[in-house]
Amino acid sequence: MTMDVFMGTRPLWAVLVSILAALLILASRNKPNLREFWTIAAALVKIGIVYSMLPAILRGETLSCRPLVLSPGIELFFRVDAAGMLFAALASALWLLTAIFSIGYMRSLHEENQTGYYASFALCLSATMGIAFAGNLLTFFIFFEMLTLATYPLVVHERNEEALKAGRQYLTYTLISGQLTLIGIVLVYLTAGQGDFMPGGFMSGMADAPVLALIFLLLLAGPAVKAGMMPFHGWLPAAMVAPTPVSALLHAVAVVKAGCFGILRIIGYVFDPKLLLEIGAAKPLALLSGITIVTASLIAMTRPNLKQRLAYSTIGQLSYIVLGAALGTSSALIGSLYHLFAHGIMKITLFFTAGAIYTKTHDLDIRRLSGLGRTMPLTFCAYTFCALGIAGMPLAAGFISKWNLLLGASESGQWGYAVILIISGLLACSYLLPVAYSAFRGERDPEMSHIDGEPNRWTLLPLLITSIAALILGIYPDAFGHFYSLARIAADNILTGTY
Amino acid sequence: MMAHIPVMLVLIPLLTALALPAVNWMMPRLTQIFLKSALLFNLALAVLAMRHVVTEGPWHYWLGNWAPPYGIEFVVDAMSGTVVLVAATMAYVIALYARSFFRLDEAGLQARTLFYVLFTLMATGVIGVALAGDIFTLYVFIEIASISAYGVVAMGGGRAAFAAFRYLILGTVAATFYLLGIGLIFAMTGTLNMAQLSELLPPLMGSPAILASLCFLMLGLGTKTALVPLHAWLPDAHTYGPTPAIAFLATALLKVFSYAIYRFMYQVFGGHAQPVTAMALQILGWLAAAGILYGSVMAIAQKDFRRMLAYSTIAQISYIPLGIAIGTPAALAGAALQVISHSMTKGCLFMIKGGMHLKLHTTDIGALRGMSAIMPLSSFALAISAFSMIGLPPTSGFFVKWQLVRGASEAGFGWMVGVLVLSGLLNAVYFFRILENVYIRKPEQGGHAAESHGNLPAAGPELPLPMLAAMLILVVGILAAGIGSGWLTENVFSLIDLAGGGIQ
Amino acid sequence: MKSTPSSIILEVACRLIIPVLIVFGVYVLVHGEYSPGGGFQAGVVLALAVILKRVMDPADTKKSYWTYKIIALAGMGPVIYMLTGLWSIPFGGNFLEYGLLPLPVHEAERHLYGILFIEVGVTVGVMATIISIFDSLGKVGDPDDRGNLL
Amino acid sequence: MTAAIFFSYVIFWLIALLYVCGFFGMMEHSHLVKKLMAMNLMQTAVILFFLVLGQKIGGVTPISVPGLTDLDAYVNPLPQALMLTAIVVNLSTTGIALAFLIVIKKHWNTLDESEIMRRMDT
Repeated sequence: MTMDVFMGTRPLWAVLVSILAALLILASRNKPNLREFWTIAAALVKIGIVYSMLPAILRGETLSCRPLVLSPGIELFFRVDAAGMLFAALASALWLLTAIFSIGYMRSLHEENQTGYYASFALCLSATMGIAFAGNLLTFFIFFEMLTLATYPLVVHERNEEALKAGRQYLTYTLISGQLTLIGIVLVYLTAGQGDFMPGGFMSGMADAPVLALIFLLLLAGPAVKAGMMPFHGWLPAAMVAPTPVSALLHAVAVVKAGCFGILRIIGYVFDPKLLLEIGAAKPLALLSGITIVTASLIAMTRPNLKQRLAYSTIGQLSYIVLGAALGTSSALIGSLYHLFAHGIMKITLFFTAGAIYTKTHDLDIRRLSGLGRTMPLTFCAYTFCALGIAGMPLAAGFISKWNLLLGASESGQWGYAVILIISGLLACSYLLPVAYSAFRGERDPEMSHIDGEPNRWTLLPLLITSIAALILGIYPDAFGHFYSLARIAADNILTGTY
Repeated sequence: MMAHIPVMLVLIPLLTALALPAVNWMMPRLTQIFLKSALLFNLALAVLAMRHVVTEGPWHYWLGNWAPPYGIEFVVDAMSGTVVLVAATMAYVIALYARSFFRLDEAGLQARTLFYVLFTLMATGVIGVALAGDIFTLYVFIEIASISAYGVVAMGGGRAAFAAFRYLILGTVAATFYLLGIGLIFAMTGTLNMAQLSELLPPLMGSPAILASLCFLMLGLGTKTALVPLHAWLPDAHTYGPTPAIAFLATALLKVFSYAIYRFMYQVFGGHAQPVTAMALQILGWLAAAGILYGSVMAIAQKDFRRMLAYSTIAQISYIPLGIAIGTPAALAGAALQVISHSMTKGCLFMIKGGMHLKLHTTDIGALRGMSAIMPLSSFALAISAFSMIGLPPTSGFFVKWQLVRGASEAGFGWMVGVLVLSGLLNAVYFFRILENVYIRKPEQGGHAAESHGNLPAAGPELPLPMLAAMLILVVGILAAGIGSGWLTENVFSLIDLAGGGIQ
Repeated sequence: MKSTPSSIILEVACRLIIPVLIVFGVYVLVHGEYSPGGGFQAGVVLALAVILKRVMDPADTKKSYWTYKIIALAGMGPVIYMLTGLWSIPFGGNFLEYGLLPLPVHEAERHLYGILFIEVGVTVGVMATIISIFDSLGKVGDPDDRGNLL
Repeated sequence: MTAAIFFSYVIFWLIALLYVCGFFGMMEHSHLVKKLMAMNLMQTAVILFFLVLGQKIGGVTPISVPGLTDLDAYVNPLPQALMLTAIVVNLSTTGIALAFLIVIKKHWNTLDESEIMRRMDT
C-alpha cells in the first residue's frame, strides 16, 4: 500500500528529495564528510526515482500526481512526459557528477561557505525537477522562481563586490522578467480558464491574435531571460564569477536549460508552433535566436577568459534550442529537444575542464594556458573533443542535434537558418579550438612551470565520464536513457497534439 | 460552553487583562503562566469558532439573548473568523516573545505588567471589532483597541510618547469622524445593526446624508488603517514603540480596520451593486495603490531597519483595501490571505528587529553585516519573511499576489496588476539590500557587528529559545499558509460574504 | 508614623463629610435602577470619600502599596461585571441573560439584581480608577517615583 | 413654529461650527495642550450631535416619570445611552493624552510641537 502511494507520487518525491537533502546539509554543517555524503546520497536517490519512471514514459505513457490545491481550480500538478523526462534525467544525472566534481574542486581550493553552497545546490535541483515535471503554468512558475532564489546564493558565493554586483544584476533580470511571466500566466488562466500543459497547446482560438501575441511575449519574458536570449543575456557572463561547478551545472544545465525548457513548454504545450506562425510570433523569435547565435559567437571570440568564452558560447548554443522550437517542424523539434540534452553534456564537460584547470593554475586567461596540454593530456583531450562536439563534429553528441536542426530548417524551407547554423559551427571552432591548439603545441608560460600533472581525481573523473558519454551518444544517440527516443516522442506529442 | 464561544473570544482576553494586576499582586510567579494559558485557550477557541464557520456557516450570538435590533450581536463568519484567528495567534506568539525580550532588554520598559494588561486589552479590542455585529459596538471596540495601542506605543520612552501623542490625536479625530458617520446613518435609518442597515440603506443611498456618512467613515477608518495620505502617524509610532507592542500593532490591529472597511462597504453599503459605494470603492482602490507605491518607495529610502519596516507596513497593509476595492471573490480571498500572511511575516520581521536591537545594539541597515554568523536562525527567519514580503513562491506572500493579480485582471483593473507587480519588485530592492548585508557582506574591521560580537551577553550569541520559537512558529506559518493557501481559499475564503456586492 | 493634619477645620469637616459621602454613595448605587444614579456616579462619590481622606492626611498618598492594590482593584470591578454575565451561562442563558439567574425571585426582579451586581462592579472599577489617578498625580515630580506603577 | 424649525436647524450649524473650530484649533496651534483641548471640542461637538438627534420638542428625560405613560413624551434614550459610552471613551482618551503630555514634558522639557519635531530629526 505504502509502496503504491510512493509509486504514484514519484514526481513529488523526485522534487522533495533534494529539499530534504538541503535541510540535512544545513543540519550537518559542522561535519564536511557527512554533509557531502547527504549530497551524493540524495543525488543517487534522485537518479533512482527519475530513472524508475523512464520505462513508462518510453511506452508513451505519462505519470501524474496532484498532491495539493494551490488556488481554486489550480493544483500543484506534476505530470511526467517525454520532454520533462528528458530534462529531469539530464539534470539528475549531471547533479551526481557535479557533486563529485564540487567535492574535489571546493576542497582543493579551500572555499568558504561550503554548507550554503551544497544546500543551495540541492535546492536548485529540486526547483529544476519541479520545472521539468510541472503539469501546469502555476506549478511551473513556482519552481521557476524557486530556482531564481536558490541560484542567487551560488552566484554571490565568492562574497566580494564583483560577486555582489553580479548577484544584483542576476536578480534584476530574473525577478523583473519573472513578474512579467506572472502577468502572462494570469492572463492565460483568464482567457483560457486553465493552464494545464497540453501537447499542441490549448490557446488557439481563446483570444484575438494581438492578445495572444501579447500573452506569448509576457510568458516568454522569464524563460527568455534565463535562457540568455540576446538583448537579455547580460547576467549570464556576469554570473561567471561564481565557482566553476556552479557555472557548470547552473549555467550549462539547470538555470539556462530551465529557461530553454520553459520556452519549449510554452511554444509546444501552451501555444502551438502553427499557432505561433498564425499570430506572427514565430518568425521574429527565430530571427532573434538566429541573431543571438551569430552575435554571441562573435563576442565569444573577443573574450580572453575561458569561462567568459564558454558563457558566450552557451548563449549562442541555447538559441539553437529556441530556434528549433520556433521553426516547429518535426526534425527541428527533435533537434531542439536533443540539443537540450547534448549541449548539457558537452558544455558541462567544458566547464569541468575549465574548473579542473583552474584548480591547478588559479587563472583562466587563455593566453597563459598554452603548453599545458602536454602536462594535462586527459583534461585537454576531453576539452578538445567536446569543443569539436559543440561545433557539430560527427561522432559527438552535438552532431545529432545539429543535423536534426539543419533538417528542420530545410523542411521549413528557411534555408537562411541552415546557413546560420553552419556558420555558427565554424565560429565555435574558431573560438574554442585555439585554446586546445595552443595547449598542445604552444610554449609554456613561465609562470605556469610549477604545474606538474593532471588535476586531482575527484575533478578528473566526472569530466572524463561526461566526455566519454558525449562520444558514445554521438555514435548511439539512444544510449543511457533513450534520450533520442524521448526527444522523438516529445516532438510527436507536440505535432499530433496528444500524449 | 461550546455555544458561547463567540462571546468567550472577547471575554477571555478582557478578563485576563483586568485580572492580571490582581494576579501579579497576589501571585507574581503565576502571572506569565496565567497570561499565556489564557491566550492559548483563546487561540483554541478561535480555531473551534473557525471550524464551526467552515462546517455550519456564520455564527450569531446575542448578548443577554436580546434579538439584534435591540441587543448587541456578535457574528463569526469567514472573514471575521480569519481576523480573530490571526489576532489570537499573534497575541499568543508575541506574549511568548515578549517575556524573553523584556528580560534581555534590561534598560528598557519597567512597567511590564502594565504592558501585558494593555497588550491583552489591545487583543480584546481587535477581536471585538472583528466580531461586532452593530456599528456602535464596533466603535467601542475600535476605541478599546486604539487607546490601548496609544498607551503601549508610549511605553517606548520620550520619543515614543510624542509619537503616541500624535497617534492619539489623529486616531481620536478619526474616531470622531467615524462617530459622525454612524450618527448620520442612525439619523437616516434609526438603527445601528449591520444586518438591518443593509436592508434599509439601499433606497437611501442617493441622499447627501448617506454620502456624507460614507465619506466620514472612509476618512475615519482610513486614518486608522494608515491609508495614504492619512498615514502620518504610523512611521514614528512604529519606529519608537516597544518591539512586542509594535509587532502586534502592525499585524493584528491595522488589519482589523481594513476588515471594518470591508464590513461597511459590502455588508452595510451594498458593495459594487450601489453606484455610490462602487465609486467609493474605486477611490479606495486608488488610495491603496498609491499607498503601496508610496510605502515601497519610501522604504527604499530608509537607512534604519525600523523605519523601513514602518514604510513597508504602509505598503503591505494597503494590499488589503486593494483586494476589498477590487471586489471579486479571488481578490477578497487575496485580501483575507494577506491578513494572515502579512501578520505572520511582519510580526516575524519586527521580532527579528527586536532581536537585532538586543544583540547588535543597532538597527541601522549598514551595520547588519555579518549578522548571519552571529544569529543564524534569526537570519534564516529574516530571509523567509523577506521572500514572503517580496512575494516569491512558495511563501504565502506569493499566493496573496497571485490571488490579487488574478482578481484585478478578472475585474479588468489592468493598472492594479501593474502596481502589484511593481510593488513586488520594489520590495525586492530593499529586502535584498538587507539580505546582502546580513548574509553576504563581511563585517568591516571594527564595524558595529564585529564590535558587538565582543560585547555579547553571556546568554550566548543567538536569541533565547522562546524568542526563536516565536519566530520559527511564524516562519513555519508563512510557509504553511503559502502551501495551504489553495485549501484555505477553497474551504474558508470561498465563504466570504460579499452580500451581492461583488464583481463576478 | 502619625502625621499631623493640615488644619483642624479640614479634619473636623472631613470627619463629618466622609461617612455621609459613603452612605450617599451606596444609596446612589442601589437606587440606580429607578432614578438618576448608578455605578458611575456611586463610584465617583465613594472615591471622593477616599480622596478627601488623602487631602486631610497627605502622608497616606505616599504609601506605595496602595497603588498596587488600587490598580488591581480597578481591574477587579469589570471582572465582577463579567462574572455576573457569565453566571447565567451554566443556567442555560446567554452572556448577561439576567432573567435566568438562580435567584428565588420573580423574573423582573432577577433583572434588577443582575443589574445591581453589574453596577457594583462598575462602582468598584470607577472608584479605584479615580483614586489611582489621584495617587499618580500626587507622585508627579516625586524623586522616589520612577514613573512606573507595576 | 417656524422659529422652532429654524432653531432646530441652527443647532446643527452650531455643532458644525464647534466641530470646525476644534479642527482648525488643532491645525493652528503648535502647543500640545491646546491641540488636546481642540480635540476635546471636536469630541464634544459629536456628542452634542448625537444628543440633538434623539431630542424632540417638549420631550422629557428618558427616566420614568410617575403618571407619564405616553412613550412619545420621552426623548429617544438610545443616543443618550450611546453617548454615555462615548463620553467614557473621551474621558479615557483625554486622560491618557494628559499622561503622555506629562511624559513629554519630562523628556523634552517643552510642549511645543514644532520644537519637538525639530529635535526628533536630529
